[in-house]
Amino acid sequence: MSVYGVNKFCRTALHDRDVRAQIKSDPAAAMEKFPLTAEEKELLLAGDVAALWERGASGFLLSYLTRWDLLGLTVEVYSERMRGARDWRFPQGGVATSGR
Amino acid sequence: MSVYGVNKFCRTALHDRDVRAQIKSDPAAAMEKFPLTAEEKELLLAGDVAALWERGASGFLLSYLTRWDLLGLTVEVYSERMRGARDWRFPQGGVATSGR
Amino acid sequence: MARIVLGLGAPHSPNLPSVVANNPGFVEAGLYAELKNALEAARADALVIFSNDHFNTFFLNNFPMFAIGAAPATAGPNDGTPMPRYEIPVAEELASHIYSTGVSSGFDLALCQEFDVDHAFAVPVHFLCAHGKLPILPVFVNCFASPLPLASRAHALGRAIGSAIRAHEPDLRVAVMASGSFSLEIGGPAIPPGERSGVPDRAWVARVVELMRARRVDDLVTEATPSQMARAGNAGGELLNWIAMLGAIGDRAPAMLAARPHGHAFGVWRWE
Amino acid sequence: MARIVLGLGAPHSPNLPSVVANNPGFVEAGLYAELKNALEAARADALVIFSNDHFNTFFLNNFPMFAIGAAPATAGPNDGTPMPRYEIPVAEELASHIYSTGVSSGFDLALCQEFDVDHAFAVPVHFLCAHGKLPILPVFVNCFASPLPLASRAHALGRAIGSAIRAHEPDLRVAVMASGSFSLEIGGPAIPPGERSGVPDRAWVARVVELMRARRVDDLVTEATPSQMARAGNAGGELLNWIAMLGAIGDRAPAMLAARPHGHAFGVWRWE
Ligand SMILES: [Fe+3]
Ligand SMILES: [Fe+3]
Repeated sequence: MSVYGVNKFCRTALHDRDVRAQIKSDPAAAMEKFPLTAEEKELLLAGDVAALWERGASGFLLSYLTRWDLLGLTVEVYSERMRGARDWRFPQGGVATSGR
Repeated sequence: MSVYGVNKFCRTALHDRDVRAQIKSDPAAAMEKFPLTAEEKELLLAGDVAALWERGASGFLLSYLTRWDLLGLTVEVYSERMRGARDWRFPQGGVATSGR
Repeated sequence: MARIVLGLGAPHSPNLPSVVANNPGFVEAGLYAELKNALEAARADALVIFSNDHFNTFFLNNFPMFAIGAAPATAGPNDGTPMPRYEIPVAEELASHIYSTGVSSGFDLALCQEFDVDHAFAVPVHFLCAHGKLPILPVFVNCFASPLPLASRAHALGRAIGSAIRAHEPDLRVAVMASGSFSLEIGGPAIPPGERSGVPDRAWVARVVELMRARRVDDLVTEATPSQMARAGNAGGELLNWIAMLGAIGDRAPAMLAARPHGHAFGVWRWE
Repeated sequence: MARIVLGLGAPHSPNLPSVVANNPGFVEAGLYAELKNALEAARADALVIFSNDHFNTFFLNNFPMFAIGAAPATAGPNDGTPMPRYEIPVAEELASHIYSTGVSSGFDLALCQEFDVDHAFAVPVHFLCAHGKLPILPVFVNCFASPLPLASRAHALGRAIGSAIRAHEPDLRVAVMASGSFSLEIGGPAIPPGERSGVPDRAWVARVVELMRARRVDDLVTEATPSQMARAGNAGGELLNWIAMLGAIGDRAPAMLAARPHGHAFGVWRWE
């Protein structure tokens, strides 16, 4: 389901305390509950928020992860990585899907 | 929450097998889970589908109850009662709320 | 560029799969088979289905007027309809294109990136593409939660979706379908004695068929007032799905249009 | 007949309640107090709030473009914002009237008869009507799920809601509010080093304020293109709430409009 799954993962981290705890303790297992591609799981585990953003995931939702330093993402780490995203000047709005 | 609560009660009877079983075994207790007014609870317990419809509840959703003869509503009983609803010729569409 | 190669219309009554399974000679079985043949002959790459949720996919906590399903796949039925359960591929890229184009044309669409479907979509899939190889594109039209969209608005949505399909770059062949009744009351006061549902306005069914046969879609839109649709029963708004489909395919006469005594009809629009 | 007696605009930053609690002399505290005074002076019977969910009330499985909250009450925040939790009465009857009128005017609104709200509504309630005696009427505008509604469409929605209010029979005094930023990036590539959010386009904030002060709403609608709003950050679309509010109150100059360095502003429109 791609991109949507990443967004759902981040949103659930905010709304479901059990899922959040599992992301802390066993992130790979937590991801099994979401419709993520193998690549998305790898990028999430690596905390590569720029690459996820480039594929269409929401920066707003990704940055929830910093609220609990999930997946190693402190605000400092997050900011440095996200600022490294490529080709991001003035992105405009189609629907973010697997195809984006 | 009125009317909305009646619609939600009927919809949940279809979608949640546990709630459905409780409506069979202890309808008054099952109703406590829904935002129903005292009058709505009484009318539901009495199976007075015409009065509920007159207050704005959906006939389509109410008639789910006949699928399991809930609240004494066989198709025959339901049909006879609903056909007795008053002032129903060509109802037109505002939002069905407590105020309707 | 993509183009629309076929229009279809059919009912989605939840008892149809089991009735047809038990009575293969049932008239509805033959009519659905005719539509299936037309769809296969059209070699469609995707099937847009205008249909309506019955409070199963959505509820009144967030009930959309028009919603586009733009996910890789869907599944259904989600409402206990006695029939096989299907995993159904969705034409996600086309759906996203239609969604974006619709929004930029001033339609206030809801976006559904994860959803299942009830009998309104599962029954057509059962009869037309149970093989699971044809991606569908669900367009949800509110035909049940009062107030319904105006017929003129449903028609304009269909026109906008037709334009969006024709502006889609990939060279796809797209079939467009409507599903729903013209007159049907389910559980409301207009049901017949001893029954849960009935057809309160057969004259309206005949009139709808007459106008469609005569290509008088503008008159159909004008005559399909909120009060006329309400008079046709609490599922009478399902006509809006057909009106939207006719907006998408444009001004054409049906190659086949057969009304049935149950308040619905089967139709094929073909021009190639 | 009901009438609109006041327009307001303010941010809803989730840190504001705690910041103000700890620093009562904070500028934002004074500005919100000024709005509260204006609201009390206007003796409003209901407060329409144009604001936007942040994927808390809704998600992408069914994300509405525009939704009307028509329930007896709501509650919030539902997103863990550090602030008191409120039970908030909703002007259900007016909301239902606005919903029906909007649909019959060709707006494809989603209907929400049971919902809670996130900081986008809870923060304004905290500062303006925490006493719980003023019913609100939430109008959800999609400012986050791409693609956003066109500025012209948001403005037209506001106009339609303004007309609907003025056509509502009960003799109500209605205040109308917008909440949101003009330029704000949260978690996207335009954030500053070491931060989670920032203001990427201060020139645009100044331009928005200039156009509002000059009553040049049509120019604002024209200049608030999808690319300009994207340049203003991934929360830059929250300007749409203000554009809708201006549609509702009509062509008026603000009595007060104060831009803040955080990409947002406070405003009061008053004419009595
Ligand atoms: Fe149906
Ligand atoms: Fe916001």
